[in-house]
Amino acid sequence: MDIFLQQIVNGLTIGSLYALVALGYTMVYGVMKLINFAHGDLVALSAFAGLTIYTSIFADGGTSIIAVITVFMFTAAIIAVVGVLLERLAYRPLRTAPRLSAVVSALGAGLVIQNSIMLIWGPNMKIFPSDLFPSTIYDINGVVITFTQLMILIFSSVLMIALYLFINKTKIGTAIRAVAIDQDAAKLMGINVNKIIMIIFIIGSALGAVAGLFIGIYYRGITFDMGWMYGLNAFVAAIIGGIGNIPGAMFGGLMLGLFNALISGYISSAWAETFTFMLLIVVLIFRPTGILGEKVAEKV
Amino acid sequence: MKNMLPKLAASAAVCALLVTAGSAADVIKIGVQVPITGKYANEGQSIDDGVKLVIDQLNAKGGLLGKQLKVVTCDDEGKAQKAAICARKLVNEGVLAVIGSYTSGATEAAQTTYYRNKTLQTSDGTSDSLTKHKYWTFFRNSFQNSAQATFTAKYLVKEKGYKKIVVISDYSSYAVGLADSAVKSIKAEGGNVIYQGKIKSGTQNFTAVLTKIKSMKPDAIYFSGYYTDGGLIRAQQEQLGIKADFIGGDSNDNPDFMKLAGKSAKGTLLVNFPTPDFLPYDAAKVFIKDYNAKYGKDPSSVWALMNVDGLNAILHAVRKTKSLDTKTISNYLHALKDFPGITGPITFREDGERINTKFNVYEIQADNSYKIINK
Amino acid sequence: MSQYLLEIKNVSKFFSGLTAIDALNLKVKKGQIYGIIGPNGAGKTTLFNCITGIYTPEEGEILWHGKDIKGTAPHKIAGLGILRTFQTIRLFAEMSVAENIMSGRHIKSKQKWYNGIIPTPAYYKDEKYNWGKVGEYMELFGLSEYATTPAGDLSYGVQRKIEMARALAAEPELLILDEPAAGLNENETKELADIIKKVQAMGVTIMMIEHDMDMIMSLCEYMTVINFGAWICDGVAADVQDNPAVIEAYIGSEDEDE
Amino acid sequence: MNKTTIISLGFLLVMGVFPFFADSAWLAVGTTFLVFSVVAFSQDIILGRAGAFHMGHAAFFGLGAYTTAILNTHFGWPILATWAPAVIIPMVVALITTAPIIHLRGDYLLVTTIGINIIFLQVLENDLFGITGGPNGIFGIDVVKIFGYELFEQIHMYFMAFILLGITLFIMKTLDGSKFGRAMFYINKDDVAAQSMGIDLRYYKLYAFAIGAGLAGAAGSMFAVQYSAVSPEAFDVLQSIMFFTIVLVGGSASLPGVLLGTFVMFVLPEIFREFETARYLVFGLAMILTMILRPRGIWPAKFGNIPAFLKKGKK
Repeated sequence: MDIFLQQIVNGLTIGSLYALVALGYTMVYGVMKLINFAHGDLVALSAFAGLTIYTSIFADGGTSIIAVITVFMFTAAIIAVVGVLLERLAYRPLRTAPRLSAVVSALGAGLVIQNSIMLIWGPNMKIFPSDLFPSTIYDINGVVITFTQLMILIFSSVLMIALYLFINKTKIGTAIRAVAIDQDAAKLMGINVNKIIMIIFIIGSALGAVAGLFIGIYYRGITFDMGWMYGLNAFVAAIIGGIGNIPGAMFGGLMLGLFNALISGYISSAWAETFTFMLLIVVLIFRPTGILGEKVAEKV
Repeated sequence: MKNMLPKLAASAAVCALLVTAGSAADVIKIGVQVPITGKYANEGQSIDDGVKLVIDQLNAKGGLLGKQLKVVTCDDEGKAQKAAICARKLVNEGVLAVIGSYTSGATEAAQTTYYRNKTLQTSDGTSDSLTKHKYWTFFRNSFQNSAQATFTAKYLVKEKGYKKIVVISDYSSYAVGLADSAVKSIKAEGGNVIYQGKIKSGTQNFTAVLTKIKSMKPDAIYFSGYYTDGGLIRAQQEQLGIKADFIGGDSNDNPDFMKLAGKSAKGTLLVNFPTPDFLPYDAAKVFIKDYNAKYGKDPSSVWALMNVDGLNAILHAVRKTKSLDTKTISNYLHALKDFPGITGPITFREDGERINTKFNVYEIQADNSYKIINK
Repeated sequence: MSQYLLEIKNVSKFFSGLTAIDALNLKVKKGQIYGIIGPNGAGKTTLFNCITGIYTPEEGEILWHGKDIKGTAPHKIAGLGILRTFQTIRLFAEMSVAENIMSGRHIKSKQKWYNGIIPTPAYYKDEKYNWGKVGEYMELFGLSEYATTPAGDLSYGVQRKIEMARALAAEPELLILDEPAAGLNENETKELADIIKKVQAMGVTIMMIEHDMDMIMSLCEYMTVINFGAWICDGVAADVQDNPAVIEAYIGSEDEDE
Repeated sequence: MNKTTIISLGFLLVMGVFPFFADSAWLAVGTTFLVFSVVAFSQDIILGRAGAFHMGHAAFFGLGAYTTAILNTHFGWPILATWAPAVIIPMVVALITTAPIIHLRGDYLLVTTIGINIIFLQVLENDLFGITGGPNGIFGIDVVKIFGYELFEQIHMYFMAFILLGITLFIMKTLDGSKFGRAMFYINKDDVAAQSMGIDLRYYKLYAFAIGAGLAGAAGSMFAVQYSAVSPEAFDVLQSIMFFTIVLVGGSASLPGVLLGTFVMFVLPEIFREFETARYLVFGLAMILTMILRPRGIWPAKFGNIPAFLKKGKK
């Protein structure tokens, strides 16, 4: 039983990281109907940027809560700016172009970010210091959870709840939802669509940055090409949950994390990805727009 | 039509130019086929740097047989398909010998081309199958997987007396090969492998597999893959409270292993070919010093040194035979006994295998230094 | 065999609780021009979508030559000889006019499954025959000069004609027109009416939704008025025009024109 | 002769004389270019014509390669005999795997086809049934033997690939001039209208996948023979993304466009090999710029492929 619970803890940790990244995909998709293939690489970029900020500002000052918070704030801000630039330069000129052109542009942007990381930080794995968070380990009846894991779980839940409230209870949130449903109508209602899209990219990128930093702190080793893997998993999570749907992304991320952990733990880790995509296909066969996605009837 | 033809004609012209470009006979060309980009880029770049260092030094001293040497590098990205293209390209450049590649897969994909075109090749690839063809052009400058596996198995079963051994690898041909032969050897030694698993390199989260392993209560975990995963496995193993010794294969021997594993690195056992620090060869220390002086860092691992040894052996053979005929050089190399390389004495077997390589088991100390603990 | 070409029997269609069509009945005779009128949102297009298989009604029967075709896939409906146009023009905008009309020949083409890769003499003959047919329909609708022009580049009126030519190229028994005069000027409307009569003369039965009352009244031999998905009345033009329920339905919805 | 035919013939002429000017390394690049063009065309049938967002094409390409490799090395079939299965097996697998998901729209189909590719890769890596050679792949694939001759030289490979491309172009031309090719375009441009014209969406999308997979399988078989080796990494998702991008950068459903796309995405990086690390950065920028400046590709498709006798009236 403790082995099972341990797998649940493992799954939820990685699942919350997927969920944070998935939110970035789903928000952009909801508004622009575009798979932002560069999002995973933004996540990777945030880990590298965060590491550089940490080592340059707090070179030998050791760690403090302030140091960690500063790193998170700075990194999130930088990645948000990159995200906005990404939209301005690579996506906005293509808003009226065929949908697939924007997909290629996104793939190209991912390549640019990934290779910029490689040129700036080099092809080698970079390693986060192990003392950003205390290395405390809590053992509850044989189920082990580290301080970092706990932080990941708590922080991502807080961020997700905050985002949910922001989208559903504030004026900007309402505007975002309006733009997601019908851009033209929203424009007629006086909503500045460009501003909304900018906000989407700021929030999505900042959440991705938080995920990237957590990945760095938790797993320590970061590589320039790691964005692809996290991106793909998070994207699958967003689709399983129902792309465009914010609670869907959260649900999808957690579900995928759990599913992966249980498959790897009880069936075979060698076939984990196969099972992931089987799950995706099964979900889509029964719910073509994802578990929490709404059914869209096409107007004829 | 109007736009298409000139473009294609231009590309054909570019190709034609490239044909005529490289055929000057007054330089000796040495090919380097390594991953300059991609996952193994740092190893590939380090090998390339190492080769260039040796060649530069030699050129400064007047070259070889009165000729200057030139390095031609081709990036195979660690992929078989690109390796095949590189092989043709280097053969075409008229290189005397090729250093590389770093990965066994890319080496094997290029091997036949070099053999057919009588071009010497020396690689650090450890996959057993590399010497299976008995090509006279091929020389392994490292060691065979199965030799390491036999040594490891003996050590785990006989010296340490482990009762429940878990073997993990990633999907790379090298790691799977090493894990498979390790399992075979452990069984042959009468040991008990309770689980053999695979992890996907780079996924970073190995807790699912480790949690499963935890329930089996092993006393040793042997990992045959690379340090980038090994360090994390070690760290996550300790987080999950799995009380088993961690034994890493040769590719875990990298300073980054310690950084990734953090405090958990202490007590980890690594099996490898003797690293330069532990060899009484001044040549190794001189090489590392020179390398550091030129590039401002140490070689990324022992593999660069292995390849440089392969290169040195070939250069030595050229010097002794005063010949640029590859068959003559090959014959000389096959007869060579205990050539003093920077990674130890070099002797090649008939099939190009480097023999009599010794292995050590290191225990990582609290200060991240190594201590040899095998008898 | 039924004397009616198409019979709608007690058909109901619901959208998440809303009743779009409410137990509707109507019968179309062969050779008729049959009008469906009613205010916006009355369920006319939904009815057409039910007939053409895009929606499956929850209740009732749709009889084609006396056989129930409810729930048949749209492409099979076309195969049965029921072709349609759309309220919002749905042409293959980037493709040439000729290629658009050629899509109507799809179900008439006799190419075998392997003809997508291997050409045979029969394949060349079939291609030639069908392109010839396309030429005839372009001639009929006065579209020949636009043969290579992308359909999306042409005026609204011409696009309407292309859409009708495309449907007609499939040699339908029943042609369903969803507001064919919408967006056309007076001249174009008149031209359209002539074309519809010509089509009828070719032996094609026509069902149409139209808001242009003059056109409906002059063209349609019989019509059904619906509102909120339900039957209001049916009859010949004169009967319907004088029916108080019809007048009420129209007055009750001021914003009939969008 | 229409323009497409002239372009095709001109291209075939250039490619026909190319090997007499190139050295063996460039001949290898040229051969791979031909093979990849075939794969790109087969991707274009699915993506550019039928409009199915398909990002897993490397799986069908790899399936053809592995079919030849396995039948030849494990079962001793001569290469010639493996050609038919290398076409048919990818076709059948494409039909079986895409049938349950063919109704999915746009991006949903895209991600599930990525899934097909990833599952295929995992089958290879896990060495299912012990015949795929695991992560090593399979080495030592034979050469084509015909009438007692062994076609092992690079130039033989080149011309075999050249013939394959010729066959592919012929098939593309036939397809475009048939009701099947047109049905795919109709579905692509407006699936609701296409249905109402009696076109069975499912049938024609599956038809596109089957033909596409079959051609990709043929190219895969050629690829395996050319390198005498197959290994999983040549058929990973990044490879699929490359085929996907080739079509869109070149110009979907455009014969010269797809050839240009293959040239730009595959041959140019080979030419700029010297730039090593920076080249993919430039590459990414070029992808963005191409899409911004030419959203429909470098050489977009032109419609109006109709018989001459209908082209009267204004030009």
